[in-house]
Amino acid sequence: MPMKKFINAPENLTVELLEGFAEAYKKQVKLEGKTVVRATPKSDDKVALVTLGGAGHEPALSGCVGQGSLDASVVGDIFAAPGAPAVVAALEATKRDAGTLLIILNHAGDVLSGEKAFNKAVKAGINVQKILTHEDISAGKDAPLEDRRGLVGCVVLYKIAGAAAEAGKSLDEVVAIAERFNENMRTLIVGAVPATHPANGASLGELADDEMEVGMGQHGEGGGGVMKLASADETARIMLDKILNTMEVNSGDKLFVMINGCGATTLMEQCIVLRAVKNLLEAKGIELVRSMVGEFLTVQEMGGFQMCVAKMDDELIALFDAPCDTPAYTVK
Amino acid sequence: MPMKKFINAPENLTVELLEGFAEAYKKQVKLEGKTVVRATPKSDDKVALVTLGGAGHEPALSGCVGQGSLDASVVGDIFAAPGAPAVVAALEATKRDAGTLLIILNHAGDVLSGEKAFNKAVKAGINVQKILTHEDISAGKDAPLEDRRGLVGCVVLYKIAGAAAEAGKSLDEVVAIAERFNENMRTLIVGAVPATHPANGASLGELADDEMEVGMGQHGEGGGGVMKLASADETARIMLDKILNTMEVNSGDKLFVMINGCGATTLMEQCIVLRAVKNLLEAKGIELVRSMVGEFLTVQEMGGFQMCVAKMDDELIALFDAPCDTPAYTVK
Amino acid sequence: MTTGLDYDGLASVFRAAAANVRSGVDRLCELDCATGDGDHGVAMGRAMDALEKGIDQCSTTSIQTMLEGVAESVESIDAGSTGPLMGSLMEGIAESVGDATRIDTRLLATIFEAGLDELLVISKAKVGDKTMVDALIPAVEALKVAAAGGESVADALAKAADAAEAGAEKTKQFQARFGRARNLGERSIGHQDPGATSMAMFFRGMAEGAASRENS
Amino acid sequence: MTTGLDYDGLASVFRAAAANVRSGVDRLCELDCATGDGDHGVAMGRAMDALEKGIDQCSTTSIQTMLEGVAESVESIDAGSTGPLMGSLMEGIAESVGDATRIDTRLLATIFEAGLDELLVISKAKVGDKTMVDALIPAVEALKVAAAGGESVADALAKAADAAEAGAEKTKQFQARFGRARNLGERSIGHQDPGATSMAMFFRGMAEGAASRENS
Ligand SMILES: Nc1ncnc2c1ncn2[C@@H]1O[C@H](COP(=O)(O)OP(=O)(O)O)[C@@H](O)[C@H]1O
Ligand SMILES: Nc1ncnc2c1ncn2[C@@H]1O[C@H](COP(=O)(O)OP(=O)(O)O)[C@@H](O)[C@H]1O
Ligand SMILES: [Mg+2]
Ligand SMILES: [Mg+2]
Ligand SMILES: [Mg+2]
Ligand SMILES: [Mg+2]
Repeated sequence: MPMKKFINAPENLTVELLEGFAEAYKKQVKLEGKTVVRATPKSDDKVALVTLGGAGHEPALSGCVGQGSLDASVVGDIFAAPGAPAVVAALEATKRDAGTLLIILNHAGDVLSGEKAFNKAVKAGINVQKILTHEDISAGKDAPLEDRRGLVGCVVLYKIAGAAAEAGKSLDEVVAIAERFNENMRTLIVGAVPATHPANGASLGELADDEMEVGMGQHGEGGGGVMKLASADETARIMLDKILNTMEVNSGDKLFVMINGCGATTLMEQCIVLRAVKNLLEAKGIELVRSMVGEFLTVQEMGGFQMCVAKMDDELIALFDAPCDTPAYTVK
Repeated sequence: MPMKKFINAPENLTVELLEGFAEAYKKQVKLEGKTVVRATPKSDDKVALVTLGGAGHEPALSGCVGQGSLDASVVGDIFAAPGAPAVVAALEATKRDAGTLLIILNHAGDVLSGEKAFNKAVKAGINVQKILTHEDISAGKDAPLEDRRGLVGCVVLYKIAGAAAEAGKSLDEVVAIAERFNENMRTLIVGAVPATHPANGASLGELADDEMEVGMGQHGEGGGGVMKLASADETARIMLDKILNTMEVNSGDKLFVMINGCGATTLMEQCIVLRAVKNLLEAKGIELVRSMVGEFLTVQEMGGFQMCVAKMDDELIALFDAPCDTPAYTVK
Repeated sequence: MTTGLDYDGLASVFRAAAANVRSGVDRLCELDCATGDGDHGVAMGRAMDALEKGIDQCSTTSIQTMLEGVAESVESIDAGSTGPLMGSLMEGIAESVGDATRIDTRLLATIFEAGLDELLVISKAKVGDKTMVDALIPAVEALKVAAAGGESVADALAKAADAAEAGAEKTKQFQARFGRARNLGERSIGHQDPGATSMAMFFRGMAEGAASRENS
Repeated sequence: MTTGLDYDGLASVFRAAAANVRSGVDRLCELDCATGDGDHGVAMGRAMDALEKGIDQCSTTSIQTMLEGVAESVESIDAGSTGPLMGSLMEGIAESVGDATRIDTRLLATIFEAGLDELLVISKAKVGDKTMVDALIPAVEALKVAAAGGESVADALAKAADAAEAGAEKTKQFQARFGRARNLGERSIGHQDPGATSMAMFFRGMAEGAASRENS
């Protein structure tokens, strides 16, 4: 089947997307080359947050640029990390005494570019620290780091670290908070309908008409368990159980839960899943203290969702509640 | 192909969806029966805004409830208007001296229920006025009212009228502003991939693998022109031309443009389309003064988008820019 | 032979109508798929459930109270066009029945005419517009003729059902001017209107209910 | 027979490598479809474009300046893993070439070894991990042996290409430990690694370029 997407020449996808994105959200962001930065930069005495990653996951990652979250998102190409020089340039541009936190998602290309850029920035005397998100638990709790991919949890981490930076915390403090949330969070993806690569029409993954995969990679790389399609309640239970099995959660604990639609799965379904999660947690005496539902990190028109769960403490909750103003998420 | 949706028993769809929705957005909204109302009601001296409509279009219509927009959204069932009594009850509940504006979208069931409820409310002595949105131009500029359906423009009208109400304007003033925007706006839908009815798995509409329909109805009722799939730039040009043909727009005028994804069409594509619109307008010397891009009113996982264009004046722009806090759209 | 329907008689005739409509839910959805959004069977099924709920929940033996309850219940369903239309029909019927304890053919014609009038307040459809009105108007006409001729309720309803079915059949030739089918324009010609079809089934069910009562 | 490659010779050998890799873009994408995300051909195509752009844009006749430009250009592509890996390889080469005006077999072995070392700083892969390193390490070894044996640049590169191809072939037996293929676990066995394959094509192209220069 031919691709049914509204695009122009595939080689211009990323640039055209970014131009339209910057126009649509010009109150919040602007474009510098292929790097999305805040329309109104943060003051120099506050820690800057920089991230990098491929396009095709809109609104993420660039949708998290804005007041109370990221300062810069260095964009590569569709599903492809940017080269290190662009990341170094972004770190140069946001350079400040307060320091910069570089947030890297655990995907091969992102890590290679990110680490390379980090090393160069350090050599160039920039005050920068880095953090690697790796909350995918599809490979199990004790899987080696390489198997724990960075998924949608980064969106929440940006927001929490961003709020800490906005509050004037030092780089070390921002890093400590980001690391705490990073260690607290877990994500699992269920896929039901594979996406289409927008540049060449290739189908990303394969699933039979009655199958879903719990633990599917972000781009359908697989690695999870293929099973028969289940109801919303049953799917929520399977995923929540797997996630809670990797955490120490006790009655009375407070959990954040995000249901992130991958593209074609409707907000209707996401809400029905959140309801199921709430009921399951309630039965265990665990408080669903905050939640996010919607499309934050998509994979084109993939059917499925990511469930991200994190243990919260009062400081993390306060940072989560702090105002922010980004294309993907605004808190008044 | 079996339906690949994460749902439970189809007969519980709407109720479960609303429960999850109210949980996800509890800072902004709460549930009263099947009516979504503001978590913190507006003060009594301000005009209230009430709307009604079927579910399955999330985040709309209930996603527009909150500060600076709607006060209540009376929800029916999937794609089915609520009965009149629930609408009357919502009008009773929001009753106030300042008065209430009932906003009805031009769809058979909504109009029948809405008018009936309106008549009963008037008989019961409630100070209420009504407005009918009907911005679909797929049937042509001079088509009878019945052919001009109410599409995504309602989302913007809620926001503008809501800002006027929040500013303390009288009911007559709010109605006048809403009517002005209502007359100014035009919408056209292009469909490429039909949606699946979530309760029964039926496909809503039919399109060949290389076809799209410009002027497709909100639920695939059809009535537009089926044509070969076109590029983003070409599709934008076709739709914008059709829309501008029904308006009096001159060089120097200021236009609002919304690109609303129907479900499966990605934000990437929506941004690319907005870019195309901006370039087309620029060539005509028309200013793209404000825009909205994203999924505001969806039809499940339908592929396609709505293009809504409205001529703006300074007052409408200021009202559009005013703060609001709703699940679907927040302005800080 | 008793003349007309008492409280129980009216209730059982309505239940028979509900049963007959319910037997056609799938067919009604299929008809609505062709010209609308495929849910008319679901909507009518809900309307019939609501109708019976209205009867079940009536705690008096007053026909008027029962009909008011039915009207309110039918009106309250969330079912697109069908709720307000069928709700208005039942409202008009309830408002015009007065304190009657027995409904003869003359009163039957009167209350259905009042129901039709109430429906037309919101419907705005005329005969030939390819809506449920295309079945309802001939059915009401038939009731009036039967009342003038002094026929029994069962006979009157049988003739109303015949007329409604003929009206529904004719909608195939029409181009839709209301509801979702309208947007199809000429493409709607050739398809039978789901609303007219369910209206005919409603009358056929009432007729069968009345006949089996008279024969029992 | 000249000993080694001067500025133009090196440029033409690199261009031949780029041409050879480009001829395999579709095959590389197919290989990456099996174990990754299907874009390695696109990524290597971009890397080769960048390599040639680096050569084109060099305005001096200094080999070092040309190589630095190539490294910067390759590193700058937005192409997932390939950009940083190929970029590091070229960086190591550029940094170790010094002010040489001619590259003999010994220097060739030295700079490729430095390139490998630079790549390994970020790669962390070992032989047997099913990556481009499985082709690159044997190729560099072959260059070193050839240098010790006093062979010509063309002969050395031919042997390096043979070794790289053998290394790429062997990746079929391995389970992936890096890149996207890693998540496939045992399912990755049986498939040839795209990165190792493109690396072998790169050496084969260089060898052919050097041979045709020697014969001309
Ligand atoms: N204005 C109207 N007057 C009379 N009948 C109407 C009108 N609009 C729609 N109908 C009837 O309603 C039927 C469709 O009902 P239904 O499918 O339940 O509603 P919806 O169109 O909201 O999905 C049509 O077949 C037609 O008979
Ligand atoms: N850490 C690594 N070290 C060496 N080579 C690697 C590493 N990670 C990936 N590769 C190579 O990269 C190739 C995939 O390249 P490419 O498809 O361009 O990148 P991506 O995985 O980002 O899509 C793999 O076949 C492998 O040879
Ligand atoms: Mg890739
Ligand atoms: Mg309907
Ligand atoms: Mg219908
Ligand atoms: Mg790849």
